Amino acid sequence: MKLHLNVEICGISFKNPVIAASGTFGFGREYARYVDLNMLGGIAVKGLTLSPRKGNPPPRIAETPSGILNSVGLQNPGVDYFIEEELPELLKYDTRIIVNINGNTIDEYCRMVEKLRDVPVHLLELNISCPNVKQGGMAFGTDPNVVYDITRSVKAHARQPVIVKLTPNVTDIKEIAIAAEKGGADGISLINTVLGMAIDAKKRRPVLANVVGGLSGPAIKPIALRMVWEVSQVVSVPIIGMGGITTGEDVVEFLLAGATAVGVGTANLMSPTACIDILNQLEEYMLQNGVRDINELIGGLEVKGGFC
Amino acid sequence: MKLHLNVEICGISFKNPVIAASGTFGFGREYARYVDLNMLGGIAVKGLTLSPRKGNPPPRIAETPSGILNSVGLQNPGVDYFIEEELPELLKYDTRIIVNINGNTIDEYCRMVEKLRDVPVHLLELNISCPNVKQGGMAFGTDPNVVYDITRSVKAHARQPVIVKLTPNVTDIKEIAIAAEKGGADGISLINTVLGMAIDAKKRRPVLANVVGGLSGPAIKPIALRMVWEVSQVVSVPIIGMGGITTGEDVVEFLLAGATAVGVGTANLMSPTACIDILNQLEEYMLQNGVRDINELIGGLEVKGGFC
Amino acid sequence: MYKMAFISSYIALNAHPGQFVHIKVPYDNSLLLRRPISIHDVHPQTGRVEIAYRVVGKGTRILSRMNAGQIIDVLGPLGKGFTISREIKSAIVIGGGCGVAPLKFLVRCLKEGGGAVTALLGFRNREAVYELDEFERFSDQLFITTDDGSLGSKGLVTQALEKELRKHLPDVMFACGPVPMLKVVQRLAKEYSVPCQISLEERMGCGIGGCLVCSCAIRTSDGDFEYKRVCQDGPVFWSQEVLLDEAALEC
Amino acid sequence: MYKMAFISSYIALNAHPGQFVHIKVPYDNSLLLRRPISIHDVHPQTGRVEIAYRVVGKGTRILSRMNAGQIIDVLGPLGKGFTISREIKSAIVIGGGCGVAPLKFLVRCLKEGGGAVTALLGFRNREAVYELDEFERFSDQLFITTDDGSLGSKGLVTQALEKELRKHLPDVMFACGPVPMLKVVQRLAKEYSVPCQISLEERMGCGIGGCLVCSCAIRTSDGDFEYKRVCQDGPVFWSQEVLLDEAALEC
Ligand SMILES: Cc1cc2nc3c(=O)[nH]c(=O)nc-3n(C[C@H](O)[C@H](O)[C@H](O)COP(=O)(O)OP(=O)(O)OC[C@H]3O[C@@H](n4cnc5c(N)ncnc54)[C@H](O)[C@@H]3O)c2cc1C
Ligand SMILES: Cc1cc2nc3c(=O)[nH]c(=O)nc-3n(C[C@H](O)[C@H](O)[C@H](O)COP(=O)(O)OP(=O)(O)OC[C@H]3O[C@@H](n4cnc5c(N)ncnc54)[C@H](O)[C@@H]3O)c2cc1C
Ligand SMILES: Cc1cc2nc3c(=O)[nH]c(=O)nc-3n(C[C@H](O)[C@H](O)[C@H](O)COP(=O)(O)O)c2cc1C
Ligand SMILES: Cc1cc2nc3c(=O)[nH]c(=O)nc-3n(C[C@H](O)[C@H](O)[C@H](O)COP(=O)(O)O)c2cc1C
Ligand code: FES
Ligand code: FES
Repeated sequence: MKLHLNVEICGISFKNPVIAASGTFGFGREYARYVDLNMLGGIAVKGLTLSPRKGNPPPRIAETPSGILNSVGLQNPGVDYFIEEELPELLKYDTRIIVNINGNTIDEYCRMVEKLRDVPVHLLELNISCPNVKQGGMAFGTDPNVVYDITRSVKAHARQPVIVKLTPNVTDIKEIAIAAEKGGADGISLINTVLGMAIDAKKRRPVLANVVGGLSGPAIKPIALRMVWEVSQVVSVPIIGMGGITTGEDVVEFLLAGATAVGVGTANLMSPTACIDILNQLEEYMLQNGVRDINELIGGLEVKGGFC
Repeated sequence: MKLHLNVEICGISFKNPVIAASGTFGFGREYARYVDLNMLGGIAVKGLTLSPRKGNPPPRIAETPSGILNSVGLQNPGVDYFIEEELPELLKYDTRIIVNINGNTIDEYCRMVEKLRDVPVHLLELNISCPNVKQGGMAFGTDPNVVYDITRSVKAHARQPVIVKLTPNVTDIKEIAIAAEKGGADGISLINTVLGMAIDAKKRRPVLANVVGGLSGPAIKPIALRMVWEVSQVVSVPIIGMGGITTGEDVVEFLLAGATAVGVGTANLMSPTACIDILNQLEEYMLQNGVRDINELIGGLEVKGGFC
Repeated sequence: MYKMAFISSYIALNAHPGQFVHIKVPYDNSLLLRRPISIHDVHPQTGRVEIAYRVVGKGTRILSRMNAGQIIDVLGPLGKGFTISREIKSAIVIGGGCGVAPLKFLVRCLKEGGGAVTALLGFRNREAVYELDEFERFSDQLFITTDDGSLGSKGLVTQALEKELRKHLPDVMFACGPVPMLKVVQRLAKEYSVPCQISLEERMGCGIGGCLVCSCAIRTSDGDFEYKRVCQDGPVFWSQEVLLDEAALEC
Repeated sequence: MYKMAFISSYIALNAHPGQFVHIKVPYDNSLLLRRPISIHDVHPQTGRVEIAYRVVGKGTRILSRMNAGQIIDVLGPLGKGFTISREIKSAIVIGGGCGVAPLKFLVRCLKEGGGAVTALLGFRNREAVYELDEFERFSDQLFITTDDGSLGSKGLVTQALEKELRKHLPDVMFACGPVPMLKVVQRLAKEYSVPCQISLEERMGCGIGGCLVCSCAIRTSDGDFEYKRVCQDGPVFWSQEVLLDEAALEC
């Protein structure tokens, strides 16, 4: 059986729905020894800011039951460096490039988007959900009015389609997703990490130097699935679903819940070949379950009851 | 070394800080074969409503990585039955009894509290955070104004101290906790379950008949710890912390974060002796770390940096 | 099917047919819930307890890879098993697939109690059949059906049951298997007015009646229904009480 | 300390002293992160790779309970190891506690390269000492210190280092151990103007430079610092580059 894995997001064709999630895959280069980058649906690069950022002090990672907490704090070399030094490397591969952009102010987002206007990247991912920075980040992503404003402003400057990346740390994710769509978002990605904390009982200290961090990995998969499903009921733009994906079946679950493509994050830290392993398992699932075209799965959840 | 495990919540003395969490310990009776109930700090009984409730259709439980989802939907025999049939049994034991109350309307809460006025239970736990019911429940717990109103109204009718149980499914837990405290809450318990979903990839259906459910267990511990810590920074009433506690060290972590006592929920489903095992491990920790009085640990987290 | 035995004098001495044990999955701490598995048989003298199970997911896979001598955390015996007594002169026992597992213990006890036992066991195919000799030993009549006819007669076990009921009516029937099978058994029990006990499956938490997640719908006298606990009030119920449409259809 | 060996021709052939492997904790799927463990030594002919580690938490405990013949998922060799060459005529190697683990491989290579090696190893007590014969075999001089004097001289390994430096200055120093030890080594290297390489530890995610969680503070030419990756830019750095106060003090 010939499998069709191709999906389309905002008019851009992805050879398969598996995208390496931002912050867990460097600029791709770091993984090239382990993964044929040409096999990936796409790569979301490490979150960029207008100027280089040092990031937070170590320790920046803690292990929690079936999860991890990170507090990297957007360490990155800045958007100019990315365009000049990293992008040329990435462009050697036949995969879709998603640029994850972060600002302290709406103006910063817009200036970054300006810089990226004439650069051959495929999608812009507006990160308004980083829990590890003092300014901007998650604070933007929790207020529907701000989400609307920021999306609208960025869209006015952007040439590439704009995906808005949502934080799960909100009372009503639907409201936020609707605000992004109204603001002109071409797509929505979710979820970013859940704000959490780990404590060392013996030392009586937080494990992370930054005290709190972002929870990711399989532990949050049920939260992510619920939010993808909720959002898919209220928006019509495509969704990139993520949160705890480590197997091919996990991908299927997100597609059934309404995602058109998925992000794989923490799994890359567990094993550098994770994206490829997951892709293989996805094909295995399709073969075993007679799914010829992956698009059959998108939004294919059969829901009978439920009050939500 | 003689260990002092006694803690005080709202003027009521608990022989130790380990409380069986509501909904996971029946009415105590079910566990009496496995646990000497006299050894527990307290028992929070299954959530009660004014009239008996059938609950949701099965399946009501799903397993997720280091967590479980439940959608029991507050099945219970009603507050009158509890007072007449269950409470007399419970009163045979020397432990603190916490009655978890749930209403569809503020009036229902008040009427239940009226019924409990002259009944010898120690604390009332106002559950405004159940994710598994259509009316009331979590919907109450996500709006600070409603939290304030409901707490105030209930307090006007209550004779026993009132603990307000918060849902983690909010943007800002501090704001909700402050509203409860302003409304007159004598204490705060958190967290209830996180709204989540599980999907069966093969059957293309939700695992739970109710589609969504509440996530509990170790997976949510980092979220719970963060929220307990955040709330402890802004309120002065005592906190009962819970979410994913399965070991004595977990208890220590919650106390360090600012809780005065803890709830043990999902662990009871993993093993009926969980509360006692945890208590033993807690004593072991105290012995090994030279902690004579458990109260030394409460709020004892040493925080240097962190921006939150 | 995998068969596994462990030593627990407590369980071996106290178990009744139809009861189950609740097994903690070893090693993998990401799996929190115990797995309910019926007691296949016990040897009170040696403390040996047997279970028989199919590998369907992560938990049973890990169990199936355990080696002799390893330690396992088992809670039990749990639940309300089959109601049996020496008054039972003749019984029909119906099992489908891995629903056959608890019936070995039942059939042995019925036999030891002096009753005449007809066992009707249905399987997908020849490969799925197990413990035939054991059932032969303890039942007076044994009929096997397979979906594909690769062993015994081709067809459903409920067809064999109807044939049998047309021939003679037993004092009582006992059934364990998938819900569609139980539904037919339930209907036949009613049509032929034979008292019938069925064993249900539902996803479980505590296994001891405390968490209310393992519900099945049971008729109430006012024509309505209430949710009872499979783990504590069951897993065995009188068939006329159970609303099988409300029950999960997944098992 | 536990010593463990596994077979990987790839790692055995490609590893340099100071590099590490990143080990997936087997069985328990609730533990997501790999554990970084230094390469203790390799045998390129047989493909044998050795590690030596202390049990500090869940992951190392599970590793320590593995049996011969079981399979393990190992990523490596990773990181930038010690910079060594045949030009090195004399070297001092300083190890503290489980920081001794990577030094065996280093000392052997230095020796095989023809250098004179003085090894200074510090331990808590007699029980914590390990691999003495191996170090004796490959170093020209070996000094042991223990905190309680139960073996070798009583005191800190850095006191032995200062004594040694007063006697003669080596071409280069290599150190691995707890941060307080490294701080003293760093100061002494500066005072005595001896080039010095130190191996750092930090909590890791990917281990291959992609996630930026394993940061250590490295001086920049403008007097400021930047966070570099212990997994990829290290774990070995020139001591004068490293800002140890910014590094985690927990190890
Ligand atoms: C009272 C009772 C007795 C049983 N006796 C037997 C027996 O003797 N032999 C046998 O092969 N099977 C039996 N089952 C079914 C057995 O419990 C499941 O096959 C098993 O739990 C699957 O676990 P898993 O980890 O392999 O599957 P997974 O699908 O990974 O399990 C995920 C979760 O769903 C639960 N689950 C999945 N399927 C079932 C099911 N059919 N019933 C209840 N829970 C389920 C698991 O317990 C676990 O909590 C019995 C079930 C019940 C309720
Ligand atoms: C490059 C490098 C080489 C190392 N080489 C050795 C060695 O040869 N022998 C040895 O005994 N130890 C070594 N360590 C330390 C070793 O990695 C930790 O002791 C181990 O990860 C603890 O795991 P755990 O599950 O037992 O502890 P837990 O405390 O349960 O681990 C929880 C998490 O914290 C991390 N962690 C805990 N302590 C450390 C630490 N000191 N350094 C880095 N991460 C830590 C774990 O990897 C895990 O992600 C090395 C560390 C690094 C960075
Ligand atoms: C170490 C780490 C760094 C991350 N950095 C970023 C980032 O720079 N920008 C961003 O939008 N998301 C970032 N994320 C979030 C992930 O892209 C993803 O949304 C989240 O981790 C959930 O997916 P997962 O469970 O598969 O990891 C980061 C996550 C991790 C674990
Ligand atoms: C099966 C189940 C039923 C629950 N029922 C209730 C309830 O009736 N009232 C309530 O306030 N919380 C209820 N909870 C929430 C728990 O009391 C607790 O807040 C939550 O599970 C987090 O703690 P844990 O991770 O230790 O389980 C229930 C949880 C579970 C798992
Ligand atoms: S499994 Fe808890 S009540 Fe049945
Ligand atoms: S551990 Fe990922 S960059 Fe070092």
